[in-house]
Amino acid sequence: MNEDAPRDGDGEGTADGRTDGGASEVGMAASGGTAPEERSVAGRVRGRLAQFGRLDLSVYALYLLAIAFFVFPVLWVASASLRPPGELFSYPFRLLPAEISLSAYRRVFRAGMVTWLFNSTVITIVGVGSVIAVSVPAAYAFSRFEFTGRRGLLGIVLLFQMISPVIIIVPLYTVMSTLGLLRTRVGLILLYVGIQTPFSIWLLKGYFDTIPQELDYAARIDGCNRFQTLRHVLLRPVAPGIAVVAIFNTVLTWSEFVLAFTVLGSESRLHTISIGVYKFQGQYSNDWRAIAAASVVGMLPLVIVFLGLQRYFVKGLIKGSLKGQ
Amino acid sequence: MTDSDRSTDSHLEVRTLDKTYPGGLTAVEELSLSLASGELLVLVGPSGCGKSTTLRCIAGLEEPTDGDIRIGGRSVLGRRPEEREIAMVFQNYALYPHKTARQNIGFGLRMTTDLSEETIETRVEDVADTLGITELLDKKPGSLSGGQQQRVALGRAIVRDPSVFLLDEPLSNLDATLRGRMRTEIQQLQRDLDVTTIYVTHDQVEAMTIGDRIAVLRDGQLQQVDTPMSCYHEPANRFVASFIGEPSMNLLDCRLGPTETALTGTVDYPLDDRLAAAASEARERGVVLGFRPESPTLSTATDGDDAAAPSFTGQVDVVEPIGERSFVYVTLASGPQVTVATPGRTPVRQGASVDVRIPPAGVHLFDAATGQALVHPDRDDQPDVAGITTEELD
Amino acid sequence: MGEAKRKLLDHPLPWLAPTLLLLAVFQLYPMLEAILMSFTNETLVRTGTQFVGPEQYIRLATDPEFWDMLRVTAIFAFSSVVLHVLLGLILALAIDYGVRRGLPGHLTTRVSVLLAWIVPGIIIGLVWKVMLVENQFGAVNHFLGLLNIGPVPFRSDPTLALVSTIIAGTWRGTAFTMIMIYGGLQRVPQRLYEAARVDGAGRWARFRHVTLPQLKPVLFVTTVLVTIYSLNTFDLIFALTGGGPGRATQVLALFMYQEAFQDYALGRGAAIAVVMLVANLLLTGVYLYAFDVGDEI
Amino acid sequence: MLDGGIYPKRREVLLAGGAAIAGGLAGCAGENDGGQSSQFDESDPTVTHERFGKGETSLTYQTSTFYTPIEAESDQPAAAPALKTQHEEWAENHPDYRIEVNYPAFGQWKDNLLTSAAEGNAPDGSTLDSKWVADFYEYLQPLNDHVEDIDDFFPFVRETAMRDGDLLAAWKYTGCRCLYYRQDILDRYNDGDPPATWEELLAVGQDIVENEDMDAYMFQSSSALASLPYFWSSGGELVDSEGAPVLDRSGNRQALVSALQFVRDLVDTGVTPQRVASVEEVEALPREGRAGNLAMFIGNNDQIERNLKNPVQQDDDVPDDRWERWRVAKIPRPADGEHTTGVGGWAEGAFREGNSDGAAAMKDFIGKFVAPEAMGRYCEAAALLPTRESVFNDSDLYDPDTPYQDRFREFLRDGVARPARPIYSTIASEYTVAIENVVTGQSSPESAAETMIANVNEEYEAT
Repeated sequence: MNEDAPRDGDGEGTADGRTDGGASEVGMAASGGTAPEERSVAGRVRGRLAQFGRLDLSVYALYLLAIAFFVFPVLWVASASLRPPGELFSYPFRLLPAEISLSAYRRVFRAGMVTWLFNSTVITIVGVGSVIAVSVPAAYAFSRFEFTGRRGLLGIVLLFQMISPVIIIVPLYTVMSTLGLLRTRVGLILLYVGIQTPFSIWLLKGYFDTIPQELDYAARIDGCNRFQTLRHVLLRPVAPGIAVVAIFNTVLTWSEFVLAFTVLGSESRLHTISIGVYKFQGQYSNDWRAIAAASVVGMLPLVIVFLGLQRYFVKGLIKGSLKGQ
Repeated sequence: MTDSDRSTDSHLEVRTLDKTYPGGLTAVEELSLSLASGELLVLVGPSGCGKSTTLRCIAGLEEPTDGDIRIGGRSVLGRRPEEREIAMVFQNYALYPHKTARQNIGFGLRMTTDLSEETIETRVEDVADTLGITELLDKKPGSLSGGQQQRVALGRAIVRDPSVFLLDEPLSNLDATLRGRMRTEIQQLQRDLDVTTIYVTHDQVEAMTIGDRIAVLRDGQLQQVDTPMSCYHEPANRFVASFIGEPSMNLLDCRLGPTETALTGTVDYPLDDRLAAAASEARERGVVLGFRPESPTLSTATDGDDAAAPSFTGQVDVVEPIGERSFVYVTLASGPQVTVATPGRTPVRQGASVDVRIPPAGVHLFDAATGQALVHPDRDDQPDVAGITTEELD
Repeated sequence: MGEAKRKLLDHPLPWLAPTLLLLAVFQLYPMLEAILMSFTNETLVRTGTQFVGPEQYIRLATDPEFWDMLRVTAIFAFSSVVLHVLLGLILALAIDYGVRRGLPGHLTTRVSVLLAWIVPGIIIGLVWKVMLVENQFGAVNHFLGLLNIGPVPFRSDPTLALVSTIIAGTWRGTAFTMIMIYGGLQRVPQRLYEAARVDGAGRWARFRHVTLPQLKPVLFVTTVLVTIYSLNTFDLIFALTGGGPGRATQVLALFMYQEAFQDYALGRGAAIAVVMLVANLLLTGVYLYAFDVGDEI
Repeated sequence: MLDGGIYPKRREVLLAGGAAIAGGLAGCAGENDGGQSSQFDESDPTVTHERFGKGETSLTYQTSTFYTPIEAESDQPAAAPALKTQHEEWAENHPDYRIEVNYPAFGQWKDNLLTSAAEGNAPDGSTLDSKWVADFYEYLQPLNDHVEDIDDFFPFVRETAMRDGDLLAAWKYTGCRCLYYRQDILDRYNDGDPPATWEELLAVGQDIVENEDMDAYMFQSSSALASLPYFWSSGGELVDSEGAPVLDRSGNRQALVSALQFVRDLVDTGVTPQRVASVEEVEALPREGRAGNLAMFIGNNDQIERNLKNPVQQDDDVPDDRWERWRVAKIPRPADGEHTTGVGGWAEGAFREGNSDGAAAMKDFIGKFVAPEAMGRYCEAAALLPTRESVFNDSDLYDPDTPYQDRFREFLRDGVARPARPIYSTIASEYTVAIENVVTGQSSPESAAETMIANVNEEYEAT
């Protein structure tokens, strides 16, 4: 964009960085010193630069606002969790703890945090794995088979995405009870798979659709049956989609509360992080420090995993799925 | 290789093939083809004409609704692709993106044979050597150029030593220069391997240059199967006439005049006996007058009248110089626009009035209703300018 | 064996069977059961369920509190959807702008927003609850106090309580819309912008005539999902206000849960569930019509 | 036939998942040093947070961290040793049994317990809020053979805990609500006297709000028991002897409207801030009191010890005797009304059916909570009030040195127990909704009362 500014004569064209497109990609690599360079031609294009600056400034302001809005609660929880007893609700208000205390964490771990972490981890890993194991073949079928009622069936599957599990929680409870799945992890996992599959199928089908059918043909000519085609040929190209689905479902599963609470009931050995946190709302008072500490511990694994993978998540989302023409 | 008798010991035979999709769409209808061993047949037609469907039926990727497909004299219906001894190359190459070129080429052997790793390795390397891609073997498709990918795709096809080779628009993803080179290479390879080949393309120029014979397909129906020259000079019908040849044949809708010695309509064209006899077959239905852009001559209106051929006045719309020749688009006074090929340094200018002289020796007549050819010019009389020299232009 | 297996694999059923089975057991059957149950007086604590016809629905329709809750739910869902999509769109555009301009900070922003998304809903409810405590112990009121505002009754004022739940919900959900829309923006072909510029379109015109139409499918899906999500929000409100003060933030999902699991009136809960179900489907239909996306999805 | 297809994959996944879960269960069990193995060493303590006793056969029991016998885990550490002694005694008498203890999430404890009881999956025993007892009559097992001298319980205890001569719950302690006030503030505005009537409260409250930088009076609007005295003191009754709600009878309706009108007046005059509608924690009000924000509030009798005396003494910023500024008084009443207070407390119940040894062991465990010695020991330590007359009067068993015990005994005489009827749950939740609606101005007292009456009656008719 640096060279663009003087060259481009159409008045307002470059005012929008959006449109710089390819040029800005190139400019970006060498950028960093964008602003000074622009200023060097300020004489001629002062008006436009003022606009540049204004837009940049407002975008920066937006960034700051967004970061403050979105990060503050998380940091505040962290700060609350590190306080000694009594300091959280002492007066005057303190943003940061006067002294660091790990007593809330000790309490949380004594109360069964290891169990909750373990349960959440098992349920998430097995659950997400199962979602993928179920939805990949289904998405493949919807993408690759021509059969009567395919569109209709896909529509029906998607329709289930419109049904929130909260709505059917009462009969679900009966179903789980009948199947003997109440108070079991398997039951909860199966339930999650049943509920999260439609959206996963829909996402994955989008990825399958981006893979040319010729790849399937080539594989068949090379002697693959459909299963082998999926395994040897298609699985790798849809891997970004699988990653997106995995991350999506991990977030959903890890943080799910209502179903876990309903299915697992009072079986505290099976409780997950969400339930664990909730348990610190006590008989006479809420143990806010413990809630904060449990929240931090509960979020941490997901935050770490997510910070590591968010790049792939975003990339995967960009890569396929929704038709953007 | 125009000897039609080779079809008697045909290696690949398609008999009255029908393919109708569940939705009711008929992709291919009553299609019959017969290829001699080692022959290269080009299946050509506009997109959606059913050529790729035909190819996929032969490959076993789709089941025909009716008809038979025989390879080496035996029906292959119901057999799986890998059992048909065929290999296929796709328009977009369909290379497995996560496998190296080596793995791509060897994959089929690994899946279908019990060959040892070493044998597979040797065969892959032999093929790579043939195609000159040895140094690319450990790269993945993503880091290969279009031409290199094309070669890997070919390698994947020939490593299995197929008895029938199916190429589906193999060149259309390449740029013009590369296309010309690859075309020659494929031709060369096909001859060397002496493998029966069906080559699908929508590009008639490609079809003309590469095929031993070409089969022209339209709306799922076979129009003509013949050598490229025959298709060009003796198109079986109006569609083939307009499809083969660049620029297309001029086609003017006429009727047979009351005296049956002249056509009337968009142009009034006197007929000699030979033409009149042919035209009389379609006297009720109307006649289409066709001539290749190469056959007429142009003269400026002020030139003296040469009575050897009927002449029509018109005005030049556009002159397209392409080097040794130019194409002149002329709107005739009676209405229709015709294309005329002239020598490169034609003096005509846009807007000039010209006479277009159409010699009877270059005239094709078609039945206006059925489209069937009524008469073709004698081959010997044709001017020796082939339309196919424009091939590099597209 | 091999041949039979291949035949089987060539049929879509084996591929779809696990999905269909799971959906039938965990979605279809419970849904039908809910509909059936809504015509009975089934309770959790008493046997002898009777078929009572549309009585539960009549009760609901004649209960003024139900209409209040419907209104609360509608306000909550509508505001949430608008805020989610608008904020998500703005953030996506800003981050996209930053990426293209090479402004530092866009990654931090993106990660911050996404961070909020992965925090479990129940934790969000509790965290906001303690942040919004209505005296100087509450973080937000403390800061407002520094500006000589407040203390603001975030949770005890009926209107503010609803606003608080909407904001907390938006805090969590914006990441989803942002990331979906950001993904959509990346797939808008550059040449369209170039073409629009050549045609003399200004920034707004380009946004209006290129960006928005190209984002339509993404916006559709996002809006549908966010709507359904908002309409059925439970954990967050449950933890943040518990439906209070009074019933000022009592959304249908909460009402249903209370009817079914606190009053043990399964039949009544089911009737509310069916109402919610119909609302979900109706809105999806409306969106389908409004966005006119039909085949693009 | 599906080898290599998707099924094996699913099966593998499920098997793997199953294995992981089985492993997980084993892991947890090991961690909780309970589980399948009952090989306890000599060195293992008899009573831990999750297990009472070391016997072969396990019984299940749910309670709150408020009642854990382990000081470090307890929300009420002072009382933990008493419970520990009690459980150790039980363990000694029942060497074949051990109790696996579960601490459910408080918010859903009752709902889960009721659901599982309805399914026949209730734990063998559980702690219960005294107000839940009526909802569990169907499932609770009689304790008569395991509790001595049932007639010794206060009448309101027997009324709630007994059905057809069967003692169904061991009501282990009680408590009452009262007015906590800052003596130093009232010295300035009411000659040191706490307000006795609503009028006085409104008057002195307005003085305080006008002159001090603090709120005058708060009560926990989410707790029915904290504000039901307004209704009772106005002469209201909730249910008749049949257990049917009688709010629509004119006197009761009038009492309800006056109670709600009083609440409205409190808010309108600014004596009570609207934000009481967001107060959920019992601890929240004393916390504000400690911070100097609040002059008067309605609290539990045990809060003087738990939320005022001890925390204030721990807080370095405040001199140690500051808690003494807090005094207790009767809850203000209407000028023409009687003083009443709500009595609550917690109970224990056995769910294990039959006469097996296991059931007996559990009933023994439950019964022990109300054995005079154990009750005295516990109530003394926890600053709570016993439910047995004999314990109350026997200073050998019960002699707490917590402040204001005499006053609490006095208040308790006017104690009204919540009706031991299933409909009470609905009444309580509708009452709090009505109070909150009035506090936040969403309804007038009259319309809030009408809505409440209609909802309660409808619920009663429906079940």
